[in-house]
Amino acid sequence: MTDILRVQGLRKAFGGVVVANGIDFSLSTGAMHCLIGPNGAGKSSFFRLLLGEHAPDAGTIIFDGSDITNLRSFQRIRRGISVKFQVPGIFKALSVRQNLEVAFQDHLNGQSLNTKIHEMLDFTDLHAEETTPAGNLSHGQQQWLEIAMAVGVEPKLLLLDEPTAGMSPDETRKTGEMLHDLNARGITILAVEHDMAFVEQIARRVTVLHFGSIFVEGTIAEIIDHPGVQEIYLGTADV
Amino acid sequence: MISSETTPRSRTRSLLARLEGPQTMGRGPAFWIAAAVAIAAAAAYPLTADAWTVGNAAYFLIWTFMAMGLGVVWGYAGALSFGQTAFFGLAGYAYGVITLNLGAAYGLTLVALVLAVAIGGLFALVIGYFMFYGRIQGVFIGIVTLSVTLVLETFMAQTAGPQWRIGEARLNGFNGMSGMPPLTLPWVGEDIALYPGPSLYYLLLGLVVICYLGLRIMLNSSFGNVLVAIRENPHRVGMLGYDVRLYQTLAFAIGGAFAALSGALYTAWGQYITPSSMGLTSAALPIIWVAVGGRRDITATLIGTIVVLAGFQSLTIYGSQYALVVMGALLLVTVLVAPQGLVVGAMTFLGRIFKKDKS
Amino acid sequence: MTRNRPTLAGLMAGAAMALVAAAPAFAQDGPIRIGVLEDQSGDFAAATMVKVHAIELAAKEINDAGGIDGRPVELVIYDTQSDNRRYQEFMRRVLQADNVDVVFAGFSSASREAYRPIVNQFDGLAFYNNQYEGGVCDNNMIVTGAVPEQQFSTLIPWMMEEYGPNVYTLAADYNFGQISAEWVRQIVEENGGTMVGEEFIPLGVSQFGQTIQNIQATEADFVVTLLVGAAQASYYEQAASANVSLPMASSVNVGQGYEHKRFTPPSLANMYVTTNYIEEIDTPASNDFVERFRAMFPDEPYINQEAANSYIAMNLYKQMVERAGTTDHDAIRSVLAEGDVCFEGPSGNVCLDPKSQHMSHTIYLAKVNDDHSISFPKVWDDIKPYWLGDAGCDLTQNDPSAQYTPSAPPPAQ
Amino acid sequence: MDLLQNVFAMLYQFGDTFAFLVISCAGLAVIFGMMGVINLAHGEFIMCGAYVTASAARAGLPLPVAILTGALVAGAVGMLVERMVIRHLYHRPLDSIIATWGISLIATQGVLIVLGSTMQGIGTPLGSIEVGSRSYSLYRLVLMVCALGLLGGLYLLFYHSRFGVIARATIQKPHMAHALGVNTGRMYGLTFGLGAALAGLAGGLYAPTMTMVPTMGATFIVESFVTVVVGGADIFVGAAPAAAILALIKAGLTAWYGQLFGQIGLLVTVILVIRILPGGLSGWLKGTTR
Repeated sequence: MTDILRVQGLRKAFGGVVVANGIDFSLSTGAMHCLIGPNGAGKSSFFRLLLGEHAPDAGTIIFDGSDITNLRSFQRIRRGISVKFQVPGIFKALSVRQNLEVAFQDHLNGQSLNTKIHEMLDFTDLHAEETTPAGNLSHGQQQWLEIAMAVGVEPKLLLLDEPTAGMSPDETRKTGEMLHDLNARGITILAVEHDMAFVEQIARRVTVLHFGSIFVEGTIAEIIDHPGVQEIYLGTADV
Repeated sequence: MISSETTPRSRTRSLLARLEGPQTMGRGPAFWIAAAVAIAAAAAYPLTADAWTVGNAAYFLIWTFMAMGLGVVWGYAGALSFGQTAFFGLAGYAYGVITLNLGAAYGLTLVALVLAVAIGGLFALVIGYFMFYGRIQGVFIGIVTLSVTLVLETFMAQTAGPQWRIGEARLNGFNGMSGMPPLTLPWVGEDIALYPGPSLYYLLLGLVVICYLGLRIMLNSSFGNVLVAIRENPHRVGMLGYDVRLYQTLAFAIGGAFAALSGALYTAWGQYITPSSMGLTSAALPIIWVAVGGRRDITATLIGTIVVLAGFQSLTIYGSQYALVVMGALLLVTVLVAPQGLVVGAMTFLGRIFKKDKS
Repeated sequence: MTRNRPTLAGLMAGAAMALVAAAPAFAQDGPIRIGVLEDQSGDFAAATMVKVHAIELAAKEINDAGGIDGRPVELVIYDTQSDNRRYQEFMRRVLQADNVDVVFAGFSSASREAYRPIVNQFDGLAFYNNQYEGGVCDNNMIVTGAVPEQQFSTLIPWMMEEYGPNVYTLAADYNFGQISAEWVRQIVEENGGTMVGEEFIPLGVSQFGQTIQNIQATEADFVVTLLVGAAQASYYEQAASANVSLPMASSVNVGQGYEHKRFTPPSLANMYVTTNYIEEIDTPASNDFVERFRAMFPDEPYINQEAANSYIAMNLYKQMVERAGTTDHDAIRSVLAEGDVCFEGPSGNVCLDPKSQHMSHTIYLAKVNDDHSISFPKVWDDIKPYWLGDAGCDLTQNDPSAQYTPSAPPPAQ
Repeated sequence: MDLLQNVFAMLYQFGDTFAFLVISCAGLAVIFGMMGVINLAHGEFIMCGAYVTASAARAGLPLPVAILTGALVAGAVGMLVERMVIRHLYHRPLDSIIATWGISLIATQGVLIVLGSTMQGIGTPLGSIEVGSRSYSLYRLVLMVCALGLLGGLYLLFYHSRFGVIARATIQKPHMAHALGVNTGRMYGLTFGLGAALAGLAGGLYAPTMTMVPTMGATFIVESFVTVVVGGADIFVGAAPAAAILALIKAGLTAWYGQLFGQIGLLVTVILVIRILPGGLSGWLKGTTR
């Protein structure tokens, strides 16, 4: 299997704080992968570097066979990376439908846009809320709406930053099912997650970040049993 | 945005469909009948009013372009520009310089008008590029634009000397440039000079209607969708693959071109333009019109601007020295009681009553 | 000017236009309507409120004495808020909607230039009752304020004789300041003096540390201060506290903004101003004027030269209408062209010059003493506004409706 | 001797401009820099302080007491305004611009109607000193000392007093502060009042040197905003160096090219600083330009 994403020697420091300390990381096409690590391990910074919100001090990012290290965020998105943030990144004053329109209108129009919107309303079960301002949705619904916006553009790689934060157990389980569904459609998924139960539900492989470097990578079982991982979490349990 | 298989007719239809949409208040036959009645009333107005009132109404219409432009930049794209007057003033001076050099024959004043708007819009494009591609955000946009307009004002105010001339046109410093011809339509026999009065009024009314409908189409198009999305959450828009800076710059340039249209028309109207039209007080006025009317809706901006202009003028006529106090109080009341704007508040209220009646 | 062209507006609104033209014809027995556009709020209010009061006083006196040619005077007053746009709006209003016979309008030169195209368009008649930088050659304007040649050809030679030939000019950086500075330069050179410094200050500047130092670095014998506006007036306080003890010469202070009353002594001490009127002038005519003024407006802070000008202008207009027998503008202008329209007013005898439609003045040299009282070391009688006429402006022959300056004079005939 | 005299002259000009910028921007820096409220009525608080100071001084109070009275009255008015208007607008920063502009209109015109178009000044105290052949206003040297004192005082207040610590905590993390039992509403009110009082202080300090008119605040406002913006969000890290740099630019341009270039240079500087350092000087100095 080819790698959709390959990161080599990625380094970034803010003043004296090193948030990425020579990360080497690769993700095979079609994977469903989780990124974990204690607070301040550099997970969010890693996402920002992937998305082009921070420029790395050193290293390269190869996506889908081409070097995207120097591309701007929107250009990376156009190449097929999509993202869902921890805090729902939706347009609260706009209706659910408008949110979806904005997300898809760039590559669809007319009837095909309409079809896509309906498909996504089905997917998120938000038909009844089509004209509701997105800010009035429940927290879980907002998260789903954003996932719909993120996947409706048919990305090759979907980045998820704590997709289940603040969700009820029921919503969490439903979200997991959605992700499996998307993965089955061929979207590679990379998620940052804290909830280990959820990680177990979705991830086939897990990478642990610590102090801006990759600490260990393996299957979920391997990670749970790894003594170093427990130490990292316990050692910083007071954070 | 429109796929290749569409015929010209369906393209027109889909453009017209954009006259309504989530970005603009008012839809359905009731709204359009009301709009048609309003336009018809505005068109019939000169038949009943005296020459001064008509000329004065034309004067109010002149300002609505700047207000609608600011509505796009601030209300829709979410960037509060405090310096629309920079583009207004630049275009005003451009109109003066061009017409004083070229004269008013052969409809050259109309060419001057177009050139002035282009110059103002281009300058806005440059400033917009400078700001948005320089990652300037939020209140800092207001401060940069205000600085730009104040620099222009300070500079123009000291150009009184005879060395400050462009061709035939003397800039004439703080006292302002005058003597430029009004808009002139080429006509068989003799050209028609559009002094403030019914003919200028009709020309402006036509322009307002065209610009208003054009803006409705633009705001409900995919471009407008992205603008409001940027206002709500620019970060997310970038993460959907849009170049946010480009959209903001374009919106800013459009807003600037509208301000420039007001500026050139104002100069033609009064045959006079002065640096103080770029000063602090002038710069604040468009913000007030737009805020009081309602910035999030182009219809409210349009109506609000005319109401506020007319209201403030009558306050000055009848309220004498209390006018400014009342204006200040009105602003406070708007912000505290109807933060969406008085016109939007009223329209929402009317809409609710209307719906109740129906059901 | 293009105002003689037929316009579509003119054709369509012909009725209204005809009203303006015909107004004098059928209103012959009605009141004479006078438009008053002055700044009663905003930046200039301090100096201009009194102009409105002076016009009201004149109107009351004229009406008490039976009106103009038997017709009462009616004032149409608008507050222009120190805003050029209001001048444009209201000048149209008084000419088009209120159908006034004459307008008294404007403080700043910018406001005058804002409304002048409109007066021209409707062929109205406007009195501008302010001292200003001079040079307006326009048939539709009558100017009663003093102009630079009247104020500087008297002031500068006197100062040079008294204090020495080295002159430093400090002027507001706009038309009035720049043109006045040009006059000062010219007169200093004609009289064999030297300009040791010339500095222009943008409007609105209120901090003068560097300027004060520049002045101290020269050998100036006196400073010509042509500063305008409340912000720039802070110069005097700052200069005094830095002990710049040079005499000052000005055409603009005291006479309109009564700075000697507002600032704490002795910041204005040793300032010499040429003005055509201030309330301290101790002549029977002046004292009588002040008494009548205060009787009607007891709280008036100060009666300045613009108040006197406005009062005089009302009376000049009355005289011209009565001699013409009509308010028709052409008839009034032909009375003016006779060259003997004069008035013995609070400031002495004044006459209108037919060529430029400006006014001659008695020029008083006012000296501000240490306690900010005023004394008058010198008075010049009958100083004429000669420059425009000499330069080639002759409104009895043609009407260029333009403003000229010494460096941009009228084109040679 | 000539050299010394020139050096002193340059230092004096720099110090004079520096003092003006620091004193006039302090109130705005607290309100805008800390609370994020763009206070367009800043100039009117300055005018309020100046008017009260002048009236108090004429009523016989010694000048320093009169200036303090001016600051206190402006502060009280500020708290009142915060209570009635600003409090409702913390989540709508753009609306607060409009509201404060409304307040500014009412204040300027209201004062004109009630108190007339001008007020008699109180004269600059202390006279002048001679350095070489030139003389300088002693009071303006006092103003420079006041500017430094003001910076020091604010630093102590915000970093070494209970009020300052709570105020900073409240404004940075209002929910946390609220949870810890801080009366956040009162803290906002006090902070706004402090900003208004500082503006009043500026008015009081400059009242003896300026023309007293209702629109006098307008001459301060552009300079204050420029300083605060160039300084960035953290007033202590940013405002003082910003004032120093701007004073250098303005005094230099004014000395060599005249007042016009001084004015224009100031505005162009602010445009460039915002473009190059979006976080202002403080953001840059802290190395966390976001």
